[in-house]
This record gives sequence, C-alpha cells and structure tokens, in this order.
Amino acid sequence: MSDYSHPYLANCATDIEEMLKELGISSIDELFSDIPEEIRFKGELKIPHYPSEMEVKEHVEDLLSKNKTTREIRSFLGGGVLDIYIPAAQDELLRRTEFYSAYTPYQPETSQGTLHTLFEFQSMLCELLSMDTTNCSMYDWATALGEAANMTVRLAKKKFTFLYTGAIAPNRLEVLKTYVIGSNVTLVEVPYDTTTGKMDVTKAIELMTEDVAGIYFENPNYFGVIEDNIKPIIEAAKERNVMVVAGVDLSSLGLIEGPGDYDVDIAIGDAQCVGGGPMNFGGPMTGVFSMKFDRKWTRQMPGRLVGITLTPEEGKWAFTNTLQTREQHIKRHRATSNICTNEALTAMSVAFHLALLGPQGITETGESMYYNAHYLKAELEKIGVKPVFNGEFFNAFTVDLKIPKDKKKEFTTFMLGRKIFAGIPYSFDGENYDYLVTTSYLLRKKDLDDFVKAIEEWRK
Amino acid sequence: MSDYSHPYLANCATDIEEMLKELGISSIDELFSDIPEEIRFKGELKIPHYPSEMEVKEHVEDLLSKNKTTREIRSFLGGGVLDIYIPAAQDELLRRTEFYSAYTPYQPETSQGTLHTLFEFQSMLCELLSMDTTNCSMYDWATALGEAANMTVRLAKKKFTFLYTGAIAPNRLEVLKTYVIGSNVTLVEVPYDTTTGKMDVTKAIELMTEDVAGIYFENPNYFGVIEDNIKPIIEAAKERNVMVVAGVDLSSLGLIEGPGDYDVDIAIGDAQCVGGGPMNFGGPMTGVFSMKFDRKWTRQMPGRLVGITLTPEEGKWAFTNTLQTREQHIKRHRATSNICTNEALTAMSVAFHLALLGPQGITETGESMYYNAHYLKAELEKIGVKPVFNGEFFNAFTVDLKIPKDKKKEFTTFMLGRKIFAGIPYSFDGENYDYLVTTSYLLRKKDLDDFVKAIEEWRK
Amino acid sequence: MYRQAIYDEPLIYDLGKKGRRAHLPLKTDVSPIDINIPESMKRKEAPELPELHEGEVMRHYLHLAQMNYCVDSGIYPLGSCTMKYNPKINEALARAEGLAYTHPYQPVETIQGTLEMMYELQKALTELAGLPYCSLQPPAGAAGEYTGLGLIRAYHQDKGDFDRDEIVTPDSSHGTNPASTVMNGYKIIEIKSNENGQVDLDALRAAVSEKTAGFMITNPNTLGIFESDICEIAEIVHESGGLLYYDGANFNAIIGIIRPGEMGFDVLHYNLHKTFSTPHGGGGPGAGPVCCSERLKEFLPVPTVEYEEEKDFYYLNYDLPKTIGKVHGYYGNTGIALRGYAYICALGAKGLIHTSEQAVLVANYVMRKVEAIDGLRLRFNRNLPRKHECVIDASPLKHQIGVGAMDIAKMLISRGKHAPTVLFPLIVHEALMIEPTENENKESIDQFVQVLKEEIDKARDNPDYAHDAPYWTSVGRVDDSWAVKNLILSYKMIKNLKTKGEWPPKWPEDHH
Amino acid sequence: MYRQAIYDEPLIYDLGKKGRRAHLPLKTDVSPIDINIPESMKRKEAPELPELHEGEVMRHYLHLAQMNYCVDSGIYPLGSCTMKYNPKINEALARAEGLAYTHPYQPVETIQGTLEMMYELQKALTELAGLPYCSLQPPAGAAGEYTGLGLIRAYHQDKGDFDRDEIVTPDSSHGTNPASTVMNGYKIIEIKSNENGQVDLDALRAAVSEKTAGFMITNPNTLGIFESDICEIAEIVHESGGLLYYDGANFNAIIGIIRPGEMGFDVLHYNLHKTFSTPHGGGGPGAGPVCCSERLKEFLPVPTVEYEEEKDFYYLNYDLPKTIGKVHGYYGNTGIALRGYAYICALGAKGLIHTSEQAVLVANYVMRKVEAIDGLRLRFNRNLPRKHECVIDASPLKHQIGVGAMDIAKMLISRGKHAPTVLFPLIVHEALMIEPTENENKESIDQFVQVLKEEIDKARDNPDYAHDAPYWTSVGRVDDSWAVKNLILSYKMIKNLKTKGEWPPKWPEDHH
Ligand SMILES: Cc1ncc(COP(=O)(O)O)c(C=O)c1O
Ligand SMILES: Cc1ncc(COP(=O)(O)O)c(C=O)c1O
Repeated sequence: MSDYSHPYLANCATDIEEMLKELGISSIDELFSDIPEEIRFKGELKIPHYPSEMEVKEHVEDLLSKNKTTREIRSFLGGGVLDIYIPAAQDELLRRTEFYSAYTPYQPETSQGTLHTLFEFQSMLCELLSMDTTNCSMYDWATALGEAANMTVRLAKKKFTFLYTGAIAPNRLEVLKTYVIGSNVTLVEVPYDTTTGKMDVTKAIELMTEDVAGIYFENPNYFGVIEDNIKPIIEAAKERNVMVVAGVDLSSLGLIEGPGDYDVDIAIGDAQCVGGGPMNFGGPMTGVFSMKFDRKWTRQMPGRLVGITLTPEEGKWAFTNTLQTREQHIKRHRATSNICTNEALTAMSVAFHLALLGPQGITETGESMYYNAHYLKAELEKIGVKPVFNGEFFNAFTVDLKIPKDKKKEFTTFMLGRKIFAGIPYSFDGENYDYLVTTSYLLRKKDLDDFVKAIEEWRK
Repeated sequence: MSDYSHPYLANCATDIEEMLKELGISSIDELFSDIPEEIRFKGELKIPHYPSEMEVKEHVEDLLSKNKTTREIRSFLGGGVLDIYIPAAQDELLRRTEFYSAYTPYQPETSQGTLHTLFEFQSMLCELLSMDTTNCSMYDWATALGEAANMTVRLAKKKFTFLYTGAIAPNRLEVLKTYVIGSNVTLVEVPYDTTTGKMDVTKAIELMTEDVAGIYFENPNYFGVIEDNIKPIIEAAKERNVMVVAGVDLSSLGLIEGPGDYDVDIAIGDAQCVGGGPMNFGGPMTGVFSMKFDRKWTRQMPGRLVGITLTPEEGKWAFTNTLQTREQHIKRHRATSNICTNEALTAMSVAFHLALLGPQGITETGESMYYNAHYLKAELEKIGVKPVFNGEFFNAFTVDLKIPKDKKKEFTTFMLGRKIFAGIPYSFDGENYDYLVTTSYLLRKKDLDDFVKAIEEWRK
Repeated sequence: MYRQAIYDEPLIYDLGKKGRRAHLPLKTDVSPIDINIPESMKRKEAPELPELHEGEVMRHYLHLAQMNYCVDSGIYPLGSCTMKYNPKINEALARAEGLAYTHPYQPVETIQGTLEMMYELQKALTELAGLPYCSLQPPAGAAGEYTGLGLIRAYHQDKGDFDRDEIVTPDSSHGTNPASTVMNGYKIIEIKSNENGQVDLDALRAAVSEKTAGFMITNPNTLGIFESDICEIAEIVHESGGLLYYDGANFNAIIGIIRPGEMGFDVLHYNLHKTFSTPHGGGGPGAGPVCCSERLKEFLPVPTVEYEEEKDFYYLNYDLPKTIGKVHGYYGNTGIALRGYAYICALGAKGLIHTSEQAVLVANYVMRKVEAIDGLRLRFNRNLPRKHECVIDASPLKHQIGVGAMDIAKMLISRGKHAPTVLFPLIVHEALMIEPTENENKESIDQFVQVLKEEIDKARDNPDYAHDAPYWTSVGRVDDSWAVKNLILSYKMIKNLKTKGEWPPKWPEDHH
Repeated sequence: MYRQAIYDEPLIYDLGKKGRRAHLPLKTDVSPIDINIPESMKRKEAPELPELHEGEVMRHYLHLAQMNYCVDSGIYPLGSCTMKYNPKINEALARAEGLAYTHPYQPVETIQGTLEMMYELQKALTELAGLPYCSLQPPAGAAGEYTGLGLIRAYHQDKGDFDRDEIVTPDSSHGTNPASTVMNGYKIIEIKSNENGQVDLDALRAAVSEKTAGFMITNPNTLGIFESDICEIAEIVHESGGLLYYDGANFNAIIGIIRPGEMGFDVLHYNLHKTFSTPHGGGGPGAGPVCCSERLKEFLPVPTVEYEEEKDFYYLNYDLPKTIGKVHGYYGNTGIALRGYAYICALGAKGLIHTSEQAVLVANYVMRKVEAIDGLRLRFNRNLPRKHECVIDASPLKHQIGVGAMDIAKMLISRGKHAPTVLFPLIVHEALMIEPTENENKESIDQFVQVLKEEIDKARDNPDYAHDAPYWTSVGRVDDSWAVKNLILSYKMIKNLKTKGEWPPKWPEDHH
C-alpha cells in the first residue's frame, strides 16, 4: 500500500491504516460499496504517466517547443488579443499562492487580499472606461457581449431585438448568437459605411424600432476604425429607451475617450490587453462588464461585485462580495446569469498591471501602438498598398490585399518564411482576403519595415 | 526635475521639492557641498542604459543566449558543482520576497521566518553529515576549507602545520593557500596511493608530527574515489590531538556514511548539490561548515549560528542568532572570521530542497548517480578505456584518456560536436590529460552510451 | 496561536503621488507623429490610474496577499469546491513562452505543440468519462453546463423534436444547474430528494415526459452521496426520450472508479479547477471541458481540435454544420488546460485513482469525527458512506444555543482553519458542507476537528463569543447588509461620496 | 494597526510522517545494480530528513515566510546595510536557463554570454570607481576586503618590502575591516575620530610610518559623514609609502559624484548587495567585486575575465604569475553579478546619479526630523550634511527614562517599521543608525518619524512599555542570553535533550 505516497497525496500507508481502523473498516473499497458492482470500472485506463516532476516538465516543454511564438515571429495579429509585456513585478505578484490558490472570497474576513484587489480592479476599470461600476470579470469579451444582450432584453421587458454593428469581430458574433438562444432575442445587424468603415448612422437610427432593447457597436471597431460619429446614435437610443452597449479596446483608452465619456450604458471588452495576461492562445482572457450606476440596473448585472462595508471596529471599513442575491448560488434559476467561476485572477493581474503602468504608461503604450500603426500605413501606401477604409484608426487597420482564396495558404507560408504572422484574414467579398493588421507596442521600426518589404516582395 | 521618476526611485519631483523646502535648501547639490569641488566628478560616465524593463530583459537574455547550457549539452562535469533539478515548489519558495529581500535577522522577533528556516538548514545538514552543529553557511567549500584550516590552528595554539590530501580539488587548494596567508600556517601535502587513488595511510600518519594542527581529506576525493581506509588516520589524529577535517560530497550522503559516523571533528563541503541552487557558473555556492559540539570549539567557529531561545510567553520558544560575540561586528579584529554576508538564501534553498526530497529522495538521487557512473565505467571498459584508479567510487571517476596537451582543445571540440561536456581535464604527468567524469542523476542511458560512442570514435 | 497579518492598507488610490513611475514600458523607435484621433473621441485627460513607484506597488500587494487565506495557508474544506493543492510545477509550466506568447489566430502549423496537448488532454478526459468526444472550449463549469444543454437542444431539434423544453434536476443540485438551464431557454423541473438524500425514483418518473429534454445530475451529489440508482435513473430518463447530463464537478470522488458514459450518460462537464488541481485564483479562471457521446458529437462548439494521423498534423476543425456555435471567443482557457494536463501526467491512471480513494477516505473520516460532536449531526442516511464530501447539519446547536453554521464558520476562520461551505445545499438548514480533499492528511483533519470542538465549547460557555467571531482575521465580522444598502462599488463612487461629504462612511449608532 | 502574522509553526521535524513524499526525483533508466560501497563507508540508515507531502512543505514555509519582515514589507532603514528595493526583473533574469545551467568548467567558447556580461559589469564598475581593473571573484564585501588587502601585501612584497605589517583604519570602521586585516596577517592600528566624526589628520600622521602597508577607509564613513579631508588623507598615507583602500560599502552616496580612483585610492570593493540592489537573502549571498589601480593589477585573483577584441572572444586568464591566488572556488557569485548588471542597465548613468542624490536627500530629511525628537540627538557636527545615513544618539532618552536604542528598535518593529541599526557604530553609545535609501519616499519617512515619536511618547508614559516591546511581532522579545547559555543549535541536539528529558525547555522562575 506504500505506493499511495505521492507528492500530491497527503496520506501515506500509515495514515490510511490508521484512518481505516478508526472507521472500523478494512479497506477503502468498503467506502465504495454503495456503488453497484456492475458499474464499477474494471478496465485499464489509458492515461499518460510521467513518474517524476522533471519528466512531466520535459514532456510539456517538449510539446510547447513545437510551437512558434511571437518572440520568434513578428506578430501583426490582434483582433481582441494583444501581444503585451508582463512586468516582472506583476508576475511575482501573480506567483503568490495567497492570490492564486484562494477560492472565491466567501469568508470576507479572511479574504481581504482578494477582495481589496478586486475592488481595485473594478475601480481602475471604471476610471479607464469612465464608467461607474465594473464587475469582477466575465469569461471574455465575447461572452460579456452575450450577457449584455441578454441583460438589455431583461431590463427592457417585452422588447426582444438587439442591434449589433456589422463591423463586429466574427468570433464575438458567433458567441453572441449562442448566448441569446434562451432569451428569445432577435439579432439584427447594422451595416457599416464601406468607405469609412464606420457604422452607418442613418441606418442604425432607422433600425431602432419599437422592439429594440439594445444596440451594440465596437470602438475602435473590428476593422480598426474609430467610431467617432456615434453621438446621434446614442441620442436616438436615449430617446427610444434603447440601451447602448459599447465594446471597446481597452488598450486604446490612453488616447481614446472612455465609453462613459460618450455616455454609453454598458461597456464591455477584454482586459487581457491591459495586463490580464499574455496571449496564451486566447485563454484565459479577462471579460469586462461595466455599467452606469443605477440600482435597478446593477441588480440585473451578471457576475460578482465587490463592495465596501463596515466592520465592528469603528472607522475600519472593509470589502465584501455584495449583491450576491443576483447570483446563481442563491437565486438559482432566477439568477441574472449562470456565471460562477469567473476570471478573478486575471482581473487581479490587470489591477497589478495598471498599478504599475499608471496614467503615463497607458498613454505611452497607446502612443507606441499609434505611431507604429500609422508608420506602417504610410509605408505601405508608399508601395501602393492601402487600407480598406479611410476612417481614422488606433493601432490596427485593414489592409487591402485581396489575396485570392486559393493563394491564402501560400501567402501565410510566404510571410512565415519572413518570420511574420501577417494579420487576420477577412473576406469582404467571400473570394479574396484582406488582412486586419495590428501593431502592438512590442514591434519596432525594423519589424514594420520588414513587413512592408515582405508585402512588396509578395506582390512581385 | 521630473526625470527623477524611475521605478527604482521612490520620490518624484514634487517629493523632492517638498523635502528640500523642509530642509531649507534649494537643491540637492547643497547636501554635497562638503565634498571638495576639486574631487567632484565632472565627466560623462560611460554606463550602459536600457530605458525600459523590456529592453533590459532582452539585452540580458540576448547575452545569456550566447551560452550553451547543460540542457543542450550533456554534461559530465562535476568537481564540486553538480547539475541538479530544482523542484518547482522550491523555486516558488525562493521567489517569496519575505525570504529573499530580508536582511540578516538582526531583529529576531520580526524575522522568525529566516531564523526558523536557517535552523532547519542547520538541522538537516547535521543529519546528513551526522554532525552536531552546522553554521548558517560559508561562501563555498573552498573558503570553508580555508576557515577550517585557520580554525584548527587557532584551537591548537602553537601548532602551525596543516596536512591536506594530494587528492584535493586544485581550486580548493588554491583558495586554501590564499586563506592561510595571515595565520602563519604551513601546508603539507599527504600523497595518495597511485593505484587505488586513496590517501596514503602510512604517509599520513608519518606526517602527523608535533606541529600538526589539522589534517584534511576529501570523501569521495577529487578523483572520485571513496576513502574507506581513513580509520587508522583518524585514530592516530585523536591520539596526537590533531583535528580531522573532512570535505565531503553532500550528494553522496544517501549512500555513504556521514563524516560524523567516522568521527571527524569538522566536516565541510558544498550544499549546492543538495539544492543550494542550479550551477550558475559556480556561484553562488553554499559552503558548509559543520562540527562536533564542544562549547570551546563552537565559540571558535566561523560564521553565523541560529539557536533556540525563550520568549516572554511561557512554552513558546523561538529562534535567534546566537554566539554573535564571535563575529566581526562585535569582536572586530578578534573575530573568528571576517565573514559577514554569507549565503543564507542558498542555505534556505537547501532546506527547501531537502524538505522536498526527504530520505527516500536523497537515496534515490544517489542511486541514480551510482548506477549511471558504474554503467559508464563498465561500458568504457568494454571499449578498453579504464579508470585511472581502482578504488571504489560513487558518481565520478577519473578516466584514463591520456589526451596529449596539444590535442586537448581538439578533444574538447570533438566532444562538443557530439553535444557533450566531456569532464574535467586533470594532468597527472604534466603532459597528458585524463578526465574526471561525473554522472549526475539528470543523465540517462542514452547520454552515457553516446559518451562511450564518442570516446570510441575519438580513439579511432 | 494563530493570527492573520493585519495592515491598515489604504486603497491604492490613496497611495503614491502624481509623477511617480512603477514601470517604464518599451517605446517604439518609430518617430512620434501628431495623434490624429478625431476630437470627439480624443481622450481629454489621462485615465486616473495609481501613480506609485515599483517598490510601493509591491508593498501594497504584499500586505494584501498576507491578508488572504489560501490552500497553502491550511485546510480549506469548502464542500462542492474541491480545494485541492495546486502543484507548483503546473504554475511554472503555465508560464512557458511556448504557451504565453502564442496568438489564437496564428497559423495552425505554428501551434502544433499546444494542439497536441489539447488533443491529449481531450483523450484523457474522454477516457475517464467513458464518453468518446470532447471540447475544451467552455471556460468554466457553468459554461460547460450551458454547452452541454445546448448539445441536448441541438440533438432534439435536429431530430425535429421542438417540444422538449424541460430539464429535470434534483433540488439538491448546484445553483448553476438551474441557472444554465434557464439561460438556455428551458423550463426547470426540480424534484425533491428522498430520505436518503438521493433522487426519488417515483418523483423522477412523475417528472419526466415527452417534454423532457434532459435530466441533469451531479453524482456523487451535493450531499456527497452516490446516486446508487443511477442505472434506473438513466433508464427512466432515456425511456422518456430525454438525454442525460452528468455534472462532473464532483468527479474527484470517482476517477477511475466509474465512467459515466458507461452508465448511459450523454454529456458531462468537468471542472479542471476542481478535479484536476488548477488554481481557483480567488474566483477563477477555471475550465469546464465537455465530453459527449457519439450522437452529440456533431453539435459540439467549433472549432474542435483534431488530428490527422497520416500527416502527424493537428488542426482546428470549423467544419461542423450542426455546431451549436461558440461558447468562448477562442478555444477556452488553454492556460488552465495545460495545468490540468500536467496534473494528469504526473499522477497517471493509478495516481488518479488513488486521488479519489484518498479524497473519499478523508471525507468519511472527517464525517465520523464531526458528527460525533454534540450539536452537530449528519443529515440523511447515516449508514451510507459519503464520497468526497459530507453535509453536517448544525440545527441542533442552533436550537440549543442559537449558534448556527455561519457562526461556526466565523469561529473556525478565527483559528486559521478555513470554514466549510455554509448554508448550502439549501435543502439542509444549517449546512456545513465539508470536503477535505486528498490534500489533507490525518493530522490536519484531527486538528480541524479538535478546533471545531474547542470553538463549539467556547460558544456553549458564551454564545456571544460565537456571534462576535471572527477575532484573529484581518478584519472582524463584516456587515453584508450595509454593503448592499450602500453599494459602494468603485473608487469613482467614493469620489462622488467625497464631494457629497459622505466619505468615509459613518458607523450607525446601533452598530455592534 | 499592524500585526505580523502568527502561526504556531513547529520544527519541520515535528511535521509529516514516515513514508510521505514531497518530490519524486527523476530515476535513471540504467538498470540498478548492487551498491558496492565498502562496508566501512556504506550508509547504514538513510539520513533523518523530513517526510512530508508537497502541500505540507509549502504550508510550513508559507507560514514562516509570513513571519518575516522584508524590504517589501515596509521601511527597512538599517544603517550601513543599504536595504534598497530588489527589482523584480533582476530576480526573473537570474533564473534564466542560460545562467542557471552552466558549469564553471565548461569550455570557454560555450560561455561567451556570461563572460561578456561579467566583462561589461567590470567595465561599469571600473568606470564608477575611477580605477581601471576589476575582479568579480570576491563573494561578499568582507571577501573583497580580504582580496584588496592581499593585493596590498603582494604589492609591497613584490617590491621587496616585507616590513609593512600594519593597516591603519578609523575606529568608526565596519567590523569586517579589522577582521579582514587580521585574517590577512596584519596588525590593525585604529585611530580615533575627531569631533566631526571624521579622520583626525594628526592622529593619522602619528599612526602612519614605514610599517604602514595601507590605510582603509569607508567614505562616506559609518556616521554618514563624508571625509572631506580625503585628499590630505591620501597624501599622508602615500607619503608614508602605504596604499589606500576604499571600503565602497557606502557607495550608494557617491555614485557618479566622486570617483575614488581620482582621489588616489588604489583599491576598492563594492557590495553589489548594497549599492547595486541585489537581495540580501536573509544574510546573503552577496558579491564584493574589487577594483584596483594599474600597479595592483598583476596581483589580482585568477582567473581574470578578459576580452580579445580582434576575435570578439572573451576568456578566462589564469596567466598572472604574481596573482594572490584564488579567494573563491570559481569566479565568485555570478548569479549576483547578473542582477547588479541588470540594475545598472536599467538606470544608466543618470539614473545611478539620481539614486545617490535621492539616497542622500532622504537621509538628511529623516535626520532633521528625528533629531528634533526630544531624547534623541544627532552625534558629531550638526552642521555637516550627512550622506546616505545618519547616526542618532539615544543616550539622552536613556538618561531621562532608561529607554535605550534597543528598546526603541523593539517598539518600532512592534509597529511594522523595521528598526535602524542599533548599537553600531560602537563609538556612539546608544546609536540608531538610519539609512532609508532612495527606496523610501517622503510619506514613508514621515510615517516612520511619526511612529517613532508616538512610541517614545508611550515610553515616557510608561518605560516598561518600552522594555517589554515588541508586541505585534510573531514572538515577543527573545532572550538572547538564554540562547548562548544553552546553545541548542540543531534538531540533533534537541533529540539529545529529549533523551535527557530536557526538552521542551523550562522557563526559569524569574523569567519576565
Ligand atoms: C456541482 C457543481 N456544478 C457546477 C459548478 C459550476 O462550475 P463553475 O464554477 O466552474 O462555473 C460547481 C462549482 O462551483 C459545482 O460545485
Ligand atoms: C562599511 C562596510 N564594510 C564592509 C561590509 C562587509 O560586507 P559583506 O557583508 O558583504 O561582507 C559592510 C557590510 O556589512 C559594511 O557596511
């Protein structure tokens, strides 16, 4: 029985014998006697096994070494996931077991570390977004969008249409569709202007009919274009009691107004790009859900909220999870959402990151990205390659490349050969691919020049 | 003045202005007014500067990537520095700022973490070595040897000769020589038997004349040979009041007796190999200094000691630095050593490592090394290559290769081409090189076979 | 003697000073140009973020960290949460550059390692579930439920059956079960547990019908009791035409012991952050992979991770015409999946089975010790062994001295032992739900029980001692209702209060 | 409110159980054979090491960690110790595989990166010292002193001068100075400080002679006072034929402000663990590089790190026939050197100068505030600005109410502020030596002074409050003399006491 000893198992043979004795049984098996014999699994499980820690490490590292990373290949990929630098100080905090190995702070008195940090996350996000309240995180931007759509419908009562911009990320749209399955929502697309790439204001207002509960746009939108014309839409929405939901690129908010500044009701997005973590192949992300404060609205908000409260010691306030009665563990089928486990640690990671960056840091990283993107655009124009849209942009734009479907793979390989991840392909006509190109602040002039050179060569 | 802001500087321009105001001065420069103008440095300092953290990281990583590591090249190097595996749990503890960013525990009440851990280091080392007391670390094995030699002379009074084995590591011998400069010690070498590689017992006893304060041997010695014949030497030493100092390979102590078991007075060595850290190009190491308990001796011990003491709360004992009056900060020129900063953190690292390894782990790693070395020896013998000595060995032996001086470089390159660090060259005749070959527990059969193959090819 | 650290740590906004820097980011070497963002969208003032230097940031969060209980602090026996040890090697591996610096849209040939890992993890999970297909996309257990229920819907609809709009579940189920059900547009039919705490077969028979889309069950259930009628249950549900959903959150009790697929289950979700040791992170992230049977396979979320053996090539398959769509923006929480995979590799089949065995052993051990304490009792059939957890009822104590489960929780945290889950499941009034996990050894459990006894004794001497607990935590018992009444949820709201002269908060006269 | 965490944490030997495993090491795939170690040397019983599982180990040391004050806990103003912030990037970089997994004896062509780093660090250090040559070999400051004194000896002896056997040093010097001197076989001649706390030139003149091998000085000295007569000092010593040793432990006050080499100094050591931010690690490891002038170069320890520009090749040069030998088994603490190098790179010349400026500013700021407290006074010339630290004398308070420097220290740690260095330098009786470093900002210093005032006020109300301090640390004031009397130094010794029935210790009747 001594082979019970394993670093992950607390009890050795002696412990087990002692406990069995106290329980008055002779084997652990007796504790499984209530499981009908016929369903007991009797085969041999095929499960990998690496008996020493070092072998586990080698095995996993060997696997991962088969990947190519953005440390080797210059990445022009974005679309909701940004290549960022994680300061060493941030990583050291994330490595603290007190943070990562704690549970949801159900006992606030012994969990002030988590609660205090999450309150700071909420607070910093509110400042970035110019909103009043932000929850402790959603899974990601896409699911936050699904929740937002459901929430507008829930609040509106008896209105079931949700408008969304055509300049939306395709993956978010897919999740949105999956998420409204249960709520009877009709999704209607608002077209964008094919010259500017911005949402079509007139159409949007036209579409805001009686049945519309909410309208969603992205800023900058999926094509990288800044939506600077949405004021009339927001005004029309207010008039018609349509809730306005904005999905914003949080990394742009050093340079671009927070959605609260242009008066949206709900702001969503993903905080990976402001320190939630490295890209990690797209997960975990850090979904953001933020609102104007309104007691009624807040009571309908999905996800967890940390609030301030009093302690027995006069003058000493503290933090606690609040409005828990919205949540599934109390409200069950009448909960505002099914979310339970969220992305708390990556939210804390954002707090650490923003505390390190400060206002100057968020502005400087924004500037670097802005300079990079605009330099790239200018250089591409010099070789006759243009953006698809003429709207102003921040750190990304869609490059008019029109790679035919059957050349797409070749193009990818060509660019890879130059150590470049070329951007995200997007087909406007279903036949040819343009590329959404994002410049993170980790790219430098040489990388941008190499990109332009590669495109130039490709076109020869 | 705003460029005072830097992550490593706590005060920004406003702080500085405020403080200057309170000090009633107008610039920081006034605080340097007592430095004669003629010696103020006026030039431009040539110092590298990488303005962002990421650039610092890239620069240092770029430098280090020019190295070849034992992760790529199979290492048969040893000689006091062993390639080991650092468990992730150990590294996580070492990353805790409470441990690494603390000072020497001068205020014990707020430093129990360091003190308690160092006491555990002392304790585990005593168990491994079968000794009574171990200090909180010396710089490394070599300097521990220097201190040990000086200590035997100090204790002996009026005896000034220190015997050392000829089978000593050359680098340790050099440090020993530097360390006894101030203490009037005469160093005399005890020869080893050229067949077995063991210390020459008869000679050793012969050399133990009136003036001898101490005798030093290594076990296994530098050639890898186990000194199993030292009993008569130790008996002779006791009779003549000669202190016996053993330098042991701590990684062997799962299989080999602790020096306390064969009754030495002082045991030294390096605990890098039992978890002090990875090899780090030879530093920091973790010098070990251990003794039989004797109040008089302990008072002459160099380095820091943690002891147990009482607190005001009955029943609650605690830890504190003790016998500080031996140390330089109190005793100044009458101190037992000049050591102040030692290797406390790597000592704590050893405690973490041994707590994780346990008795089974230390035995298993020892066995792996033993099996590896003996397999290698057997396989080499199959191709006609023999150890220089026939004494039993643990994880290292000296391979009779007789590479001529002018071929040495070629041999190194040849082996490197096969991704092998071939061992440490040692010349017995001043003309040809044999190789001290060590097999860590990170080597596997294939690595050993490749070594044999390479040697076979070389000899063709 | 135990005391949690206390620091009077201000909000980070009350630290620092304008102009301090804690991190200098890389600046591009491209020449600056004018920022041409249209005026209406140009940020007028930089966002108000903290301004500290690096050391200040570290001190702030070090202080906060030390005021937080975690798995490495001591026992954390939250029932239903499976607070197991988070192996340190997993944390190290999850930081590998080969994972961290990969983008979800990079060419598939440049991400073969991760795809292989995902594929191998899927294989292991399907092996343990006895269900042949898997998606790692759901980012948490509840998302797994949502996904699984979506598969069930798609299945029925694909067969042209649009009327099945009910999901049946026991009243002891976890809150996410009904919540996910309703979010999926289903009606929820809750059935009462029988006197053994198990599904009442008669009630089940009465509940199922041609409207039944599926039945959701957690097994072992939230009481820690194995649903031994599981085969009958499956039969009843299948006969009605419904599908079977296995909430695998409690899988830690049954790894390698039973395989739900073999009992007729169609779909199952795991919580990697429970059974497979990935950290809870103060609330997340987790991962809720879903395994399913052949007949549900074609509805799985896209993309699936697949392998072409001939070319030794892994790829993402978007070509599932009947897919339910996507439940996460990308492929789920890959960083968590990696940790789960490493955990499986470290234990192997035998180790995983031992895990369940030890988890069950210690749960029964603690149960017998705790139910022996006066004032506490084991609810439901005392003779049934429990699996990974047990539910103790503190109502007797409440009746005796007015000290309930929550008071017990606060007394325990006072002593440096985390409390069990309290007041859940709702079907037990003063529930203490205890799940030690295989990470607790005998001494640890003995100590826990000893402390529990001592504290209850103290409460008997003086019930107010219990009501005023906790004592040695960084703050005393917080006032949850004040928080709800006042809803102060951000620094922005504090600034508003400040301008109104309402900050800091005033303590009400009657405040205890 | 501050309280350090408290856990009643046993010795690790009192945890765990026989048979538990916390780590499974890699086992070789070579077949086991009989272990043929000669019987006399074969281990009979495995060493008694702890037997825990991984989670238990982590809990034990987490508890201990939380009972430890560190730089990231708060102000750590230990005078003479330069407890500056340890940048986190340095800790990360020091773990790079390119450093960790390199062996000191691997071929030099495979370690070019590290050699380049060492070479570049040497260059930066020589630049700051104004001395052209450098060895990174000494593993700590004291080892640097030993090395530097060795160079001085070798120099004189090389000139045939064997009679110079005295080293002169001020009485305020650090303890390692005289200790290293004597270990080097020299006689130590200590000279008294003048009323300004500086070297008394007359005393110096009287002390030097044809027996003087060298003069060792710390500048700014241990009182934080700059030795403004440094040029005269140099002249006097050089005239006597002695060499000049600069103890650079206090270099944090003068980076880029003065260069000792330009003032005639021949040799200097740095403490990378002070000036260059590498962690103190609870006592070490540090690094004590030595810089020297042209005439000492040929005596440097072997090997030196050198560069062949043509071949762009770094190498280790052992070919120094007059070398003093080796002072470390390999090349010193390379892992520490790397951190120091990264620190220099992050700050650059300007940043380093700012470091000194801020360090000096805050030291003077704290000095003015603290000397204003009744019962404390600044020793030596009040009008001289201090450099990186100041020495406050608490004797007035001691005379007033019997509360001395050590009591003040204990009151401070009670409040979560680390104490200054106390009772050092020995030439000030109730010394409080305060060195905030540039890591403390104004608020932090204001708070420190405020707490100091409050505590002294409390002590005035009740001196016993001071004598019984500290209160909120993990243990109360420990009894140092009991420790010396009983000398319990290892678990082995505890086991002996146990067999004699003398463990656990009994508290003496008169114990406070
Ligand atoms: C039985 C059960 N089902 C489902 C869930 C939901 O999982 P998650 O929190 O990952 O969404 C939980 C955990 O909270 C659970 O205990
Ligand atoms: C002035 C001075 N000189 C020398 C030393 C000795 O340095 P180390 O502790 O690195 O041996 C110190 C530090 O302790 C010091 O403060």
